[in-house]
Amino acid sequence: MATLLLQQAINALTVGAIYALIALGYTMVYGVLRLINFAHSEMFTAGAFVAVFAASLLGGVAGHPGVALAAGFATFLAIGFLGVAVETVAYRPLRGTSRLAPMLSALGMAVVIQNVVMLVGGRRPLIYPSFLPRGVFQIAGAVVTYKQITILAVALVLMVGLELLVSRTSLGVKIRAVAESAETASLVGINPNLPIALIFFVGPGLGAVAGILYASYYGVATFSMGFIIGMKAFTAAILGGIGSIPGAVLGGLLLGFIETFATAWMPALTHGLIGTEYRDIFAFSVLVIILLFRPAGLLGEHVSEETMVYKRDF
Amino acid sequence: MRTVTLISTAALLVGLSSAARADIVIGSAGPLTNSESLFGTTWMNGMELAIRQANDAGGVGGQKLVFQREDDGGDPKQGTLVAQKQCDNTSMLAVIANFNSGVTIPSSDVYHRCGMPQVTNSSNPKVTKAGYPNLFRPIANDLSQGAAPAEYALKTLGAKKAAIVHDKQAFGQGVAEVFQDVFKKGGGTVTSFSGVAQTDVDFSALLTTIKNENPDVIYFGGIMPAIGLFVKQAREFGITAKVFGADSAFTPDFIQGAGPENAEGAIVSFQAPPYDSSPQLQEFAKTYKAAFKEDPGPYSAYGYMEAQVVINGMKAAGASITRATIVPAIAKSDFDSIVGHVSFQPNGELTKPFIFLYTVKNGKFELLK
Amino acid sequence: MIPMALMPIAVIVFGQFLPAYPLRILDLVLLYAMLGLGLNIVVGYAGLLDLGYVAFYAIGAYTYALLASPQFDLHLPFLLVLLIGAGLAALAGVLLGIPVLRLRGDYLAIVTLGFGEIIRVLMNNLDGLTNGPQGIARIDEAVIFGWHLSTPLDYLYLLVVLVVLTFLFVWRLQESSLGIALAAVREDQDAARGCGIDTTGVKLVAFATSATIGGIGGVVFASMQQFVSPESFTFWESLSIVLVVVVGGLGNPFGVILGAALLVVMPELLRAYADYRQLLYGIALVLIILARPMGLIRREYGPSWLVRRMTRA
Amino acid sequence: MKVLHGVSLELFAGEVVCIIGPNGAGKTTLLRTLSGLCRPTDGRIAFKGEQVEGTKPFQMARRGLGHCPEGRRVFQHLSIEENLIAGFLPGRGKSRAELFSEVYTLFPVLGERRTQSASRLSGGQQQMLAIGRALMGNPELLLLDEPSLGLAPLIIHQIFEIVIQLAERGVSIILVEQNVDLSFEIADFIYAFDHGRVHCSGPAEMLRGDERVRDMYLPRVA
Amino acid sequence: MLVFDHVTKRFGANTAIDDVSLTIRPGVITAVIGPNGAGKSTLVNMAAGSFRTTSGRILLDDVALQDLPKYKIARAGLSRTYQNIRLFDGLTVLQNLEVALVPRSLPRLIMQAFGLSPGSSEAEARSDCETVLQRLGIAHLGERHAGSLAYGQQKLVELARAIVARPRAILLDEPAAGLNHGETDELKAHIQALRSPDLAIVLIEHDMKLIMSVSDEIYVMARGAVLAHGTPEAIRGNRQVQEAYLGQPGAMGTIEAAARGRRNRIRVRAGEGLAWGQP
Repeated sequence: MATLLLQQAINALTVGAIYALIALGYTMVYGVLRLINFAHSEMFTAGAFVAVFAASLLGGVAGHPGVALAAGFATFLAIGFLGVAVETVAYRPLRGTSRLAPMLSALGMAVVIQNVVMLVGGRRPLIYPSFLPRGVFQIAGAVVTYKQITILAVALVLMVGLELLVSRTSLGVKIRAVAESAETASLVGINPNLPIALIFFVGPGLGAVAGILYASYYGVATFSMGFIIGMKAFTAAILGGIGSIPGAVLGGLLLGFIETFATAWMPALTHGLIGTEYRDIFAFSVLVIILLFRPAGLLGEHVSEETMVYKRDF
Repeated sequence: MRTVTLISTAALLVGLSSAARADIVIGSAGPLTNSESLFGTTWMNGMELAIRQANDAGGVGGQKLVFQREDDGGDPKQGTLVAQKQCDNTSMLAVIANFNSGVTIPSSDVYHRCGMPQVTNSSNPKVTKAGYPNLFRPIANDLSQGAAPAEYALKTLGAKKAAIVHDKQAFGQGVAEVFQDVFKKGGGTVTSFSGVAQTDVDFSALLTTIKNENPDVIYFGGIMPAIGLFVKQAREFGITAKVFGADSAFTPDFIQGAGPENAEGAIVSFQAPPYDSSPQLQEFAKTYKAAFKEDPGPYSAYGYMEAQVVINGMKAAGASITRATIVPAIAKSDFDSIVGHVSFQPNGELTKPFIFLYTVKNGKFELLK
Repeated sequence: MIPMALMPIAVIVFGQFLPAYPLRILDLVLLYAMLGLGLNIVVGYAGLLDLGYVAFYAIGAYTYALLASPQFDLHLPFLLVLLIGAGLAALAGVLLGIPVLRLRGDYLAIVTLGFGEIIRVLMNNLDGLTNGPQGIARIDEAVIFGWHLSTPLDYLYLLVVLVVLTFLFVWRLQESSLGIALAAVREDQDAARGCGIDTTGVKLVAFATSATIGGIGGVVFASMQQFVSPESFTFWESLSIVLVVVVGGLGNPFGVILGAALLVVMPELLRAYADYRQLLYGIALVLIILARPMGLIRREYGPSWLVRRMTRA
Repeated sequence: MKVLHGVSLELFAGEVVCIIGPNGAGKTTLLRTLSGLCRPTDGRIAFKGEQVEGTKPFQMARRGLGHCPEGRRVFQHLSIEENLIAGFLPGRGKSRAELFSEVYTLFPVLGERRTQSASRLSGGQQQMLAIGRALMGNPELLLLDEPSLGLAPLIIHQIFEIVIQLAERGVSIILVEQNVDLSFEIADFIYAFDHGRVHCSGPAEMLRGDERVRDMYLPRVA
Repeated sequence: MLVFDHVTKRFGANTAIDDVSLTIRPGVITAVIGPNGAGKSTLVNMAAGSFRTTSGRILLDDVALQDLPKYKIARAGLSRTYQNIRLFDGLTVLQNLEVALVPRSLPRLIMQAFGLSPGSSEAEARSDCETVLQRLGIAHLGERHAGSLAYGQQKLVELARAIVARPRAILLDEPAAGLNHGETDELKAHIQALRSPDLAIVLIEHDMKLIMSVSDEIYVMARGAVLAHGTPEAIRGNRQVQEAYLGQPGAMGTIEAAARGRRNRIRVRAGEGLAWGQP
């Protein structure tokens, strides 16, 4: 029993870490521009495909950690630049119009990127070469793969790095200043386009890394895999309190745990009444319940009605 | 301003209706841009191959055949729109549509209204329930597809306990239910019958339960890439039960996706003999690869055969080739296709549905019976 | 007023000359126009983003599918089911609205999204009731006082009537005190509350009204298709209706109708490009939004504006 | 320095210029145009001898223009110190540490609470922070938009004392103010605005002495 | 009569309002002054229902407000203006006022929207709004969008919105902030015109000239408590109030002196005289 729990916890942690990495991209963009970046999920997919391409240029990833690392890094850069390009083309011209316009423009970009991936990368499920080391070891009877360990380590390093960047450096201060008011930030000498570009570089970059990890973990990538996982990662971001980086991490991990444990135990608890086919709604149900008690998510800042003038949402 | 809009919309709509006219047009509709688009495109490539060959051989009654692909996005609403569009196109004399049962059911209604000969690839038993005389299904429906593996498991393998998993989609759940019925009727025990979310990639929770049930066989009603992942994870969990899958797993992608060592021994049902089992199929695979620069997809041979059904029907329709004359001609189909013998019952189903079971051996599919 | 009254008549006359395929497209335009007008109450008037509108549409569709099909061998008359479907959708709107309407902005959006998904997954999983992924086939054609609706032209008549009624209703609503209250909620919820407006109450009314229209749309859809399955009620469908509203013009009924026309016709025009269809659709979408970020027709040029201009001229 | 948009005004280095006039007269717009937030439709702005119209706000800040916007607009989610860091501009002659200590000397209360969130400051302290944040760019010209808005009389006095101190150090100041009494006290030169035009202008003492100006802009004795 | 009865408000460990009791009588204008952070806004926000009281009661004509939701407080007859203007920017001025007159009962609203009840009350509401706008001299702005108005005009619209529903108590939160002298004088006239035997008026302001000239009674708050209470004359002379809030009478002098000292040291523009622009 304990072994089983431990095993499931390890699985949950792995899935959760991937969700968290993607959620970071949503939450960062949202924090600065209050934009639901629907195209982010496709950055995740594009990342997985681009990495394979990059690796093949480098001679394939089989058994060579250096190639995997280099390809991963190249993908991070490539998708980062893609993110910046998308921002420049599709979102920046819409800044200061309505809030829904950039959101739907993002939706359009999601369709575009997904179809480009489909046309270039092919419709066949891509049998994914593993970028991660193989092998397993056991902890207290639970099987842990090196893949899982690597995913956790990569996610942890990236998340801690990001948090330090945002909370400890003067660049981070600028990002947060722009997040609060781009206009005021520009008055004190901050070029608001730079932090925004940075956000649109780092967010998609992290999403791409998550794409590589995810595809390596499951061994397959399809051009349409982004949509549903993007939706879940966005849910995770909301769950943690959108705009908050620790919130995204917490939300992602929580979602991983909810899904894993609910699908594992729900059928037994309900005598098969609620089976694993309900997996997708466990997350949403928990989300609804949590938001009812904490309307701004777990770590979201509660905004008092009087200190912040909440004019038109959309 | 609004009158302008109205007029331009009018012009647009009228414009839409006057589609390209050609000698004889054969239409097709299936998923081309959504997550199932792999199946849709490779399926249609098969048809295109048959039509090209027919044209090279001089066409039908001296007329060239033109092939028109349409994307229904796997969406019933779009399916009916496409059906209507094809009906309105008077030079379109037959369609091969649709791929998804959920689309075929509403669209067959539209095709029926305009008397369009419709050859479908969707395998749900319900498709032919409406009893439309213009609808034909030259493939085994889910009843045979689910039954054959169940019988094999019971009789040949002597299995007693089966765990059944499906992906909560019309196709996957359909075949899984048939498997369940047949297996139970044959005296077997079904230890669990579970659905997974269609987009699932992580089956660890379910596999934990299945492992405890210790079944002799596992039937997975679903499509790639889910089935590949399922088999892979099952083996990683140390589950050694024989795994059965449906036709969509009949692709090298399945073996690659699961990993050859994991896929070894898995049994897959398919409505056609193997590509290397007959010279015709070998030839087909070669021609296909030459034409489309890729290996045929799981349904390419069906597409090829279904187009043949239509073309043969047209040839047999007599002097005036119209929708009305093609329908009875197709109903009288009686020929050997690359995948098996085609002849129809009055309800449009095959007289003798052909189904083959394959097993994975040394990383390749091998015919079981 | 007169040109506005002429429009539906023009559409009907126009419909007489159309072949069946464009007629079906026109039917879909009208159906989406109606759904858009309904969603617009929540998104355009009250400023609440509802990403799960398809749930109400699904409830309407399944109501008809269950009550007028061989599924349970019930064959209730169309108009009765229309009422039941509308009522159930309204009820769902209220039940969902009560807990979630105090959430703001994107939190509300994501919860409604979740609700939409929950409804879809339920439809997909409650096999005994909804027949699961197999869907419900051979649904009855609509019959209204002995008039059998079977051709696309029949549905054109029905849909024109429904769209006109919906249009008049939402226009009336926009101009009524309730409309003012909703506008206040949209502009500044807290200040509205400070003015004595029961914001949760009016939002609930808006939500339920919009759900009702969605439910009616669903009933019509089910009778038109004679088949329903969960595939028709995905998240993408919700987004499409949001697109109709936003691309057309938030808060403007004219805009919504125009948006529906554009977004239904555009993918049909792109059919010729087969594999590139979705890609081109995405590009077109981005370009349209970049060109008209506030929608095709802005909020202020609504029916009241038109009437004022006409009477002045 | 010049703004032409039906409006011309100039300011010499080290001067305190005050702009007064009713609401909607265009005073805030003027400041926003100066700092690049709005583009002049027509006309020219020169700063330190260079034409600057069309320059982006952040570039203006880097050229030595500090702007304390109306309503203070401190970064609520940042701590006091982070607000100051956000305002720091390198390469303007003073190091960050120097500027920190300058600001903390001017406003000791900010130094005491440096790690606290700016949202927890009172209105007067936020105004101080806004000025301090602008000073972190070591500006040569400081634009102050209604610094007395919503502040208690005592705090207003404190803030204006600081303004004078800044002027003493050679920072040029353009002040938009409703509090005409105070403006007249500390300004060297005054522009009175109305309907987007300069209604009258002149050295503060001269304006104060003028009957018509007093009638129009100074409060009647209550 | 609006009564704060031993009201306390804590935010976490912070006590913002400490056992404060105020009585605001109808027919008189009661000013509340005090340094920034003294708790004036907290008091207003509690009365209007934005914050809950930690303890104590707030009564409006014997109706306990402290536990009512915000909109019910408004319906009980308390209306307010905001420190930062909060108009409905996208609506016209008339619509802004109509919001305050929207029928209170939800069924009635629904009936109206469905066209089931005659729109007489809508017409009535409209004429009420027009009357109020006329009183404040902004009738000509009725069809303009509130967001497009100048600051001073917006302040007046907000005032109009607060009085159109005929409240029993009105809270004016820094109505003169950002107004110049001319506008402040105008505002003063409007506030004085509000005075009526059944309306309690609370004025929170920093503009001492306005306070002293318009109010009948003053409460001075500091650090969450009432520091002093009395007539304007009594408050002006109160030493504690001077120290905590007003500043020493000589404060103005020191600024003047500093400014003069500086001015003597710097170059005055040569040859500049008084210049008048073209009207």
